[in-house]
Amino acid sequence: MALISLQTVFIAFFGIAAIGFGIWVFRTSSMMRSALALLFSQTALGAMFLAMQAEFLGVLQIMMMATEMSIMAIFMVMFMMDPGGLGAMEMSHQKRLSILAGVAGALATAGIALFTQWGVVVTSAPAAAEQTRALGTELLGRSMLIFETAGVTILTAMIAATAVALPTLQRKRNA
Amino acid sequence: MSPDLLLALFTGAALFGVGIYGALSQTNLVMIMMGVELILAGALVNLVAFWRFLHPHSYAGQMFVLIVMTVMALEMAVGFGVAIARFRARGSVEMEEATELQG
Amino acid sequence: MTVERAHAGHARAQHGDMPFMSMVEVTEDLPRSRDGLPMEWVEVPFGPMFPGLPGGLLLTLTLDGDAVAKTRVRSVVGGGGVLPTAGLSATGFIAHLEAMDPLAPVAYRLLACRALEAAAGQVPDGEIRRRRIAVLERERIASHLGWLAMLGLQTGFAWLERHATRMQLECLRADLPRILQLRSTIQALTARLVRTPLLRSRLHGSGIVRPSSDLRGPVARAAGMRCDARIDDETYAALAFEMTERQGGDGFDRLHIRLDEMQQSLALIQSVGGFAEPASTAVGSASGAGHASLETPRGEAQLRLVLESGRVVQAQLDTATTYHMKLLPDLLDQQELGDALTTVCSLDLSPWEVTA
Amino acid sequence: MNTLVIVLSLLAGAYLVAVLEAWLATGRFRLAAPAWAAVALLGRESIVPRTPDRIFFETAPVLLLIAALLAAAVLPLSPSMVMANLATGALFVNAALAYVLVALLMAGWGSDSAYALVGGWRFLGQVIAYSMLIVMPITAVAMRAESLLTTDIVSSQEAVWNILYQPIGFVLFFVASMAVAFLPPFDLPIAVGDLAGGVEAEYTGVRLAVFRLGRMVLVITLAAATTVFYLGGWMGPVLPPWAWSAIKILAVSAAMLLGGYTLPRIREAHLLAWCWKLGIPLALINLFIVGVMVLIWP
Repeated sequence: MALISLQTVFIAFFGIAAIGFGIWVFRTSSMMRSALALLFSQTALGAMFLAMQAEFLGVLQIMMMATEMSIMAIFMVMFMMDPGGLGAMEMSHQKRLSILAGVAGALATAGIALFTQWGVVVTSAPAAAEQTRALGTELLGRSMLIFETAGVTILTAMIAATAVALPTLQRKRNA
Repeated sequence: MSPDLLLALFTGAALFGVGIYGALSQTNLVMIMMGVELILAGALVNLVAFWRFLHPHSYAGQMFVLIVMTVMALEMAVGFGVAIARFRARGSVEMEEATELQG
Repeated sequence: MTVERAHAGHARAQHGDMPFMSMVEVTEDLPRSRDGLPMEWVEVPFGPMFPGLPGGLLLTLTLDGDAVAKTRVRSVVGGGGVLPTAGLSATGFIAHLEAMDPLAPVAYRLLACRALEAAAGQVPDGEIRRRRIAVLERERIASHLGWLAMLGLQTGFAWLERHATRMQLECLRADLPRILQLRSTIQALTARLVRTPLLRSRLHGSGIVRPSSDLRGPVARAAGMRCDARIDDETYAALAFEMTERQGGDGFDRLHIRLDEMQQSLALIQSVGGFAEPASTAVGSASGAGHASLETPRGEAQLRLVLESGRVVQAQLDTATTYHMKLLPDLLDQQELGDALTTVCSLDLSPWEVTA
Repeated sequence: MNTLVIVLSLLAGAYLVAVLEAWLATGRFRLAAPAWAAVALLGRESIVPRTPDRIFFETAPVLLLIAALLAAAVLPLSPSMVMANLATGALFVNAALAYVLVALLMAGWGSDSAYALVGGWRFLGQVIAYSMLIVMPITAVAMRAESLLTTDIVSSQEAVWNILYQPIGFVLFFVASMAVAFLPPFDLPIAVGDLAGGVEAEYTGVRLAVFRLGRMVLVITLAAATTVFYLGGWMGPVLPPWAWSAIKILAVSAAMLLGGYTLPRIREAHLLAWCWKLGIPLALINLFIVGVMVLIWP
């Protein structure tokens, strides 16, 4: 590679940022920091999508994750013994196994990525406006059924999750 | 071979590895969910990279990304539902203490 | 986080090298919220100088999330219960009582005068009594306007805060023609406040009190009790005074009562037609026991005193806020923080007059 | 060049909003009031709470400012005056506004004070309820324009402004904007009477100045968004386009501030109930009506 393009630089930068924040998630003992580190990891990913010229997906990722991870934060604080990370508690187990599995997983996927013949890389992508339009046509054309299924699934999951989380009638009577 | 594609795939691989480490090593349900989110994020990067560098004119790739984002939201909704129910019942979402299914 | 963590589970876990800390143990001693989730409770002080609460009131709320789980309340300025009894002269006693509550100085001055007169066996002239009432009613209007300003600050109703403050200042200095000019302004204010839908929804159903012997003044009257020191007073009876009353007992009813009372006080002032500040009473070297009661802006206050050769040797004061403060723990239980503070505000407490 | 002009006009707008807010608060119109307030804040010692989460505490005010500026970046003041005319502009506004929540959450947690913490969590509940009322009206607007480009959205209102075409959407968006900028009566996270400043309570000096500036820019940005999405953006007779934009934006922000001045703060429970039970169904109805209208009368 004689010339490293600006795109490459941006992809590398945001990729490294995403990985860095991803690792920080498990290295801080403050729950709020974990949740927001995950948020910034996902945001960096969104920025990386933008660098890869997937504008709609990038913006969507940035938008969705902000709210999603903020909700994550409130649950983290609720369900952790030590949300502020004051006690410096150990909250992990089977460390060696996990590290091994993580490294093995990463190496295996990286190896596959490296040794697969990916074929010709396309250098130019469609313009953003065209992409958005085409994605909309795709969603409401060929992939409509899949998308509708996803919509119904998420509705079902919402209702099911709410039902599970509500206190039972028995407990309500006791309270 | 373009460095861009490889860079993106390596990022995906690294996120996948970090996610696996998190999901396996953490004892708290919420932290485990964070690990799963990272694994899915790794998948997202790969999908976008494949769409951009291999098939930029086929939008099924972008479509797939949307589905994975939906799955992430689903995972959150169901995971937190379960977490609340479990915390109510046992006062804990620590996986070390979830031994009911142990043989 | 400033959250104090001193739970048994924690302490146990820090001894020795446990392989992992059990969350079950940590959470088992935590207090349970109403929804069954064990949660960390945080103790937060509100006051003594908190915007939207009467100054001098120290409210310590234990918050479970943003719901109030426990309430402790204390006045850091009140001390009226311990009146200096070591032989105060009549003038000194009146000045002392007047200075006690800066929120209602005239009412306490008048109360002291009346008790001293009762002890000395004097009966002031009817016109003087009527004019003193006019002064008391003027203070009532000012006090209610002050309360409205505080309500405006508490609920973030900037318009109300500004207008009520300005009107209160005007009212405090007003002579007879000026105060009668206030009439239309107060009417407009009443109409506007009753019409504001968000104010209604904010106060409606907040801090519902049921009739009980602990209630005084507007709070009692909003709950449907016929409780007013003025209905037994013949001077008021001569002025054709009618008590206002409402049934609901929530914050909105209290607002209504106070708005109505301002109109009523204006009518009383108009029919008296002049002011006479309660001056210091010449008791000479009289001896005896006196009792007086009077409707301050916050409710009935009673004063008993013993006079020995012109000096007050014993005095006992009984005020509305002392009772109302005791209501708070039950009233605020499980209310959302904002609602709880609005409830406190709607009771119109004066920490200065707290005895006990 | 364009960027510089827009940022400067945003700051000027924010200054005027601050003047207006001071006018409402004190009852006196003084053009220099915010400048003196800013000088006072900058000159004051910046006190840091006892044990803050330093990273969050320092980042939060800056993040608020950046989020507001980013959202403004895609909003056009005239056909050519836009920092970045993204193909996904309407969505980008949303994405940037989502970080207002993150900033307040960071400030709430980082301050290490119960008032700030409760304020931060309150805003979380508030925004989750209100973000749908931002997203769905914008969707309806984009449906009519058949584009996410903000300039296309303005041109789509050539015949009829969106405020007439989809009045429900306008009302929802306007109210939700006030909630996002935590203006009264939705100022729950910084309520003075409830939380003594809430999220802002622990900020002093320069940090508070940045926080306040961020909020003012946010108000202007949301007013600009309302103008672009519903009030025909730069369109208007006689005057040049940028002047129309400026007039409309200032009018909308004045309306936002005045609305809060004459109302008491809404109760949190009522806010959530009205939003979920009334707002979201209304937003869906709006989407449906606009969908039908786009088919019969584009």
